[in-house]
Amino acid sequence: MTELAVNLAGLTLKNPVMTASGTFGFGREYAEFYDLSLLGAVVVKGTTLEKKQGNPPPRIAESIGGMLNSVGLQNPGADEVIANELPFLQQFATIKIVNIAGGTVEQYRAVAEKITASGLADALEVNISCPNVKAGGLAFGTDPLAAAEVTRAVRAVTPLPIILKLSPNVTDIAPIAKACEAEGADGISLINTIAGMVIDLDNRRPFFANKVAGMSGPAVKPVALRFVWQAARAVKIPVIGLGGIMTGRDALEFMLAGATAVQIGSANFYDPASAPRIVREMEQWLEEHRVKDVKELIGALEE
Amino acid sequence: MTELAVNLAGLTLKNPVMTASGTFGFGREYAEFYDLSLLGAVVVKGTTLEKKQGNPPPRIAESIGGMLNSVGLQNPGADEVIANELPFLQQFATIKIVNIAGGTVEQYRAVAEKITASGLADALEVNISCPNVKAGGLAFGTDPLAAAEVTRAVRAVTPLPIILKLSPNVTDIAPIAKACEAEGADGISLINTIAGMVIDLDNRRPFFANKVAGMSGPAVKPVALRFVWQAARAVKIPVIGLGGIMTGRDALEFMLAGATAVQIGSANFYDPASAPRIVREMEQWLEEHRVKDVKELIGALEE
Amino acid sequence: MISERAQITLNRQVGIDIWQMRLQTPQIAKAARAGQFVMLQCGTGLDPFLKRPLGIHEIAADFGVITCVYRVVGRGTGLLSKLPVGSQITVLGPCGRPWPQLNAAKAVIIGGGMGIAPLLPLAEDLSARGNTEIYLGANSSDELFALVDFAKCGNLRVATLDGSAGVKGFVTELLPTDLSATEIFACGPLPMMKAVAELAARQNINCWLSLEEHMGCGIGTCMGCVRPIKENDKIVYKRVCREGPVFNATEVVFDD
Amino acid sequence: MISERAQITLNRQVGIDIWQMRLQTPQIAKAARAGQFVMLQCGTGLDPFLKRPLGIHEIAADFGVITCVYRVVGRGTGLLSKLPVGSQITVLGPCGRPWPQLNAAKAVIIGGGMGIAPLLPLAEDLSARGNTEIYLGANSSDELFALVDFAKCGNLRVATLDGSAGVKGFVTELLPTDLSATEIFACGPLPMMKAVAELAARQNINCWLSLEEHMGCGIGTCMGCVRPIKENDKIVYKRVCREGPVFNATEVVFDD
Ligand SMILES: Cc1cc2nc3c(=O)[nH]c(=O)nc-3n(C[C@H](O)[C@H](O)[C@H](O)COP(=O)(O)OP(=O)(O)OC[C@H]3O[C@@H](n4cnc5c(N)ncnc54)[C@H](O)[C@@H]3O)c2cc1C
Ligand SMILES: Cc1cc2nc3c(=O)[nH]c(=O)nc-3n(C[C@H](O)[C@H](O)[C@H](O)COP(=O)(O)OP(=O)(O)OC[C@H]3O[C@@H](n4cnc5c(N)ncnc54)[C@H](O)[C@@H]3O)c2cc1C
Ligand SMILES: Cc1cc2nc3c(=O)[nH]c(=O)nc-3n(C[C@H](O)[C@H](O)[C@H](O)COP(=O)(O)O)c2cc1C
Ligand SMILES: Cc1cc2nc3c(=O)[nH]c(=O)nc-3n(C[C@H](O)[C@H](O)[C@H](O)COP(=O)(O)O)c2cc1C
Ligand code: FES
Ligand code: FES
Repeated sequence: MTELAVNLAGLTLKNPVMTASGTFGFGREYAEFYDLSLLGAVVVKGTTLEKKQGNPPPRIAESIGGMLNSVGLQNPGADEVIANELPFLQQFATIKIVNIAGGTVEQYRAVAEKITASGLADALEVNISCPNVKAGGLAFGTDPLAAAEVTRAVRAVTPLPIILKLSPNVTDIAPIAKACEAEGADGISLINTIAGMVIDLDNRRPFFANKVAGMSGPAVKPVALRFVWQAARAVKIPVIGLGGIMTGRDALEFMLAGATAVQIGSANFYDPASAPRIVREMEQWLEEHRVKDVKELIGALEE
Repeated sequence: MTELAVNLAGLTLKNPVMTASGTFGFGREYAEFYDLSLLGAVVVKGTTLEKKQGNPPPRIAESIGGMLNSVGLQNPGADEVIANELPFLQQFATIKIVNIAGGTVEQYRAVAEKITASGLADALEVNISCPNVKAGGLAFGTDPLAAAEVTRAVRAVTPLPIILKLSPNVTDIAPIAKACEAEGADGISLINTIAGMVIDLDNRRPFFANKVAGMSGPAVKPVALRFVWQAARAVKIPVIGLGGIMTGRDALEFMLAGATAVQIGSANFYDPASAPRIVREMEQWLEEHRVKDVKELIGALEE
Repeated sequence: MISERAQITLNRQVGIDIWQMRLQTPQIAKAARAGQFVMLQCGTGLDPFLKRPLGIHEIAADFGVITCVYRVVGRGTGLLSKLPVGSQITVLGPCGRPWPQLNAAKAVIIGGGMGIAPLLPLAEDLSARGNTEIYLGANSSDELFALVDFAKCGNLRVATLDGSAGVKGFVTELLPTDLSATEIFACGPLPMMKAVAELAARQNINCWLSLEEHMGCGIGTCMGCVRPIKENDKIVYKRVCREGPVFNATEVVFDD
Repeated sequence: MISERAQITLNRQVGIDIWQMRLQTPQIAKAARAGQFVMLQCGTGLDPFLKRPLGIHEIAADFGVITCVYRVVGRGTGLLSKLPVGSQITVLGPCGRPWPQLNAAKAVIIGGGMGIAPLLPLAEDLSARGNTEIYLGANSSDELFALVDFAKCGNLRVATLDGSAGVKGFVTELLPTDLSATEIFACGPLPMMKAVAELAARQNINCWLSLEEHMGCGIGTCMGCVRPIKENDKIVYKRVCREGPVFNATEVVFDD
């Protein structure tokens, strides 16, 4: 028997595989393909205080080995999510994590409070890759001070474990990861999407109304691995690795780089049963290599 | 007749297509496939003051939609390059650009001086993505002050046009591009490779001795386009766009984003005749769309 | 919804840039209903990364087979057309909601361009029920397909822009001033569907349109494929892959 | 050096995880010499991005055909094995330097594992010239191939680790204490080649080894495929794709 369970900020995940926010809705659609109880955790779509209508279409473009999205956080708002979406997930024996986002520190605080009060979430993932209105549209996650401020605000209003989700669009991840740790983050997850642009040549205009969109998918894996490795060396709190994971081998590579758990994002679009398949593939690799406990691999890169 | 010529820092390129440093050697091998005079310019392998042995193998890994390299600037040194490599290129009616690199500002200055004195280069491309020994291994190109210092040093010793080649591993490209412009750069080129990591799972170690390597190829195109667009908005000097260009359409997209010329890198490995094919494809698109002069497209993105 | 590894058993050119592909997808063929679509992987590796949405053109549940008809417009469909018979690709489906066919006593079907493809299973379903008028249009006869199949299902009339088949002009020009139908089903370019929607509104006929949008997942999770849709006097973004692709014409916003 | 679009005319399994592929590459077939290799695209789109280096196993210039024999070890070769006959892929070649065959009056050929593949054209060339001893080894008989072809070219002896064909043991254990050869040509796992190089050095026989390294371009421009090579008492990095893949055994550094 291979031990797959990992501990994450006080939570026990039956295995290290979680879904990535925004690629899994609120779980309903994938529940048509498999039992969500097979997963270590489910992270739901980014939830904001108020309903968000999102960006105008088109919202999706393909790139080589990946994709870009400009969904703009369309979601029904915290109240609706609590009333109509999170209850559905309670039937599954998996950790439920709500990803939250905001345009101001106050919004982060308020949505964290609401989700906590609902009692329907086991943890919060705080997406700080959103544009910071005050800082002229730069993401909170690109500045250690802004990242610290959001962490502090959310920390103050919730006893739930909080995971800060970091942006890869930075020169150096270490100071940002450390700032979150210092303000009481229980974990960090990375990477969010990489800022990229798609151009509609024939019409001579940016493909997306927002011009810059977020790239994800297997194309970004080497960049994600590098950030996870750098972040894991910078902090002591657990790191959740994601970015381009398609297979069990990919997932285990992230764990070697220092991740305690992993998230499956765009792979869900490539193969809707990716997440449970990746659990199986991880288990199989561990058995073949006679590794009794997946935790042995966390950060076990020989350098 | 479609006009393909562009002006770049006082040089006239017969078309906007150049080769990217490190993907084209010194031109010999590709000359077996086509006449190098078909190209707007040739940029040769990164040249350092002294011979450089480079990193131990393996040096190449594949990623989805791209590749990573850790060549470590293996090159025979400026004297050898001048004596044995650059003379070969003189038979071709194309602009010759020597890409230079160094570990200290002094090395940049010295190699720029040597190449200039040889009279065999039409311009210098200054790769500031090399680790800066003094700044603890961070690349010169990740800090506006260091970028300015290298630009100033090279500017002081050469009358040739100098193009500063920038790194994409930064939060904000604008201040770096502006710093180069302020110190007299005649142009900037970007992107160099994106820092990434490959893990050899079965042996539980980093695939590359250097751990972090440089990612390139079509997978990086959206990121490159975004940086080129951001840089072109920040400076008035010409921008040379590269990163994942595989087709004439890709090249024209970079021009819409603000590039005056483009470079073909990893595509050379996918198809050795990529560069002249891309020239043809650009011309064909321009004809089909009744664009008389390719210069009309530079920065012509409708926003 | 099923994700199935499918063998390509036919992949042939049936018009200028138009190809037909037959896929061995027993489970999807069994579940598929007229108006639904599939998401097709267009290559062997991870490029193209996203699947392409294609309407289901024929459903042969007994043989475990579906076919799609597709126009080569870009990289994905270009690569698809080069896959030889014997290749295996992943197919996800059946996606989206089928055409609603409750009151279709006298139905009118209007297809333009590649919008013709997903209308055949509908025409077949309706042919059993009653009187179906079918109007198909394309740029030229080289881009028309499946005419024999459609002709078996109802009264078929055809228009082409260059006059190479049927009447010269737009398919909408074929329509009689008084359609006297209970239901209209249309799929095609947006301007065509807009004209149809206006005509349906004028004549007070229930009208259904099948929309397109760029897709990520095809199953409703990515929020990528939304179109602006009217709902109680408000305009909200709804997912073409889940709430669509078929929408009632009165809900559709044409000028976003 | 040629980059050619090639049709796959055969792609069949010939052993456990071992496949043979026949490619229609008229220009490369004409130019290829024993010991050279090709770079093969392993899919239809841009993934896999890099081509895979494979030794040329058969050259039929008159028919415009080459074949490769490959082991499925990872993604690229895995995808390659799934390409059906009729698929088109790009092939770059012939790459690298051929085996030098100047003094091969009495030649010994030693192949281990997949290293057997690129030795066949050499064996054929040498069979015309004189006395050739051929020693091939593999883990088991399921991994041996082309034995009939080799047997036509000289005196063939075989070893397998599990004893399922020929002598049980390593191929190097087959070698007589005194080879009395003018030239040794070897390709296989590094430990095998190291043993062969030592033996050649002891007996003062000219020995050639074919090396492998991860490759970017296959033509000498990326500096990606270097191996440490002895040159005038110094160790320098040389390109396997250009100065190799065949190196003299005295140049090769085994413990880097
Ligand atoms: C529900 C639905 C059913 C469809 N049915 C058919 C059909 O039966 N036959 C047919 O020929 N075409 C159909 N289409 C359109 C078809 O999906 C596109 O032509 C195809 O995706 C183009 O892919 P490409 O890679 O060749 O083009 P590219 O332009 O290179 O594609 C780039 C990206 O944009 C997307 N894209 C481009 N055009 C469209 C489009 N019109 N709709 C959605 N995504 C697009 C692609 O899927 C891909 O992700 C349908 C679209 C939808 C949404
Ligand atoms: C000159 C030369 C001739 C060769 N001839 C043959 C042959 O005739 N038959 C055969 O079965 N194999 C041969 N090989 C080895 C073959 O190239 C690899 O097995 C193959 O590249 C593995 O690809 P993959 O995608 O399946 O494996 P992966 O491990 O998934 O490949 C990942 C990357 O590493 C590279 N790589 C992995 N292993 C090797 C290797 N041993 N050598 C070089 N690159 C590697 C791949 O090309 C790819 O870029 C040869 C290698 C070289 C250099
Ligand atoms: C369509 C889409 C929507 C996303 N929405 C969110 C979101 O709401 N909140 C968030 O934190 N990340 C969001 N992400 C980012 C993913 O959670 C993940 O960080 C990123 O896609 C990288 O992982 P991947 O390469 O495995 O997809 C979204 C990604 C995609 C593709
Ligand atoms: C094998 C290899 C070697 C490279 N060597 C250099 C170099 O010496 N100097 C340099 O400025 N850039 C070097 N680069 C970076 C490329 O010039 C280019 O910036 C990068 O590959 C992105 O372009 P691409 O995606 O088109 O390859 C190298 C890239 C590769 C793949
Ligand atoms: S394509 Fe993902 S929600 Fe419709
Ligand atoms: S593979 Fe590029 S130099 Fe050998």
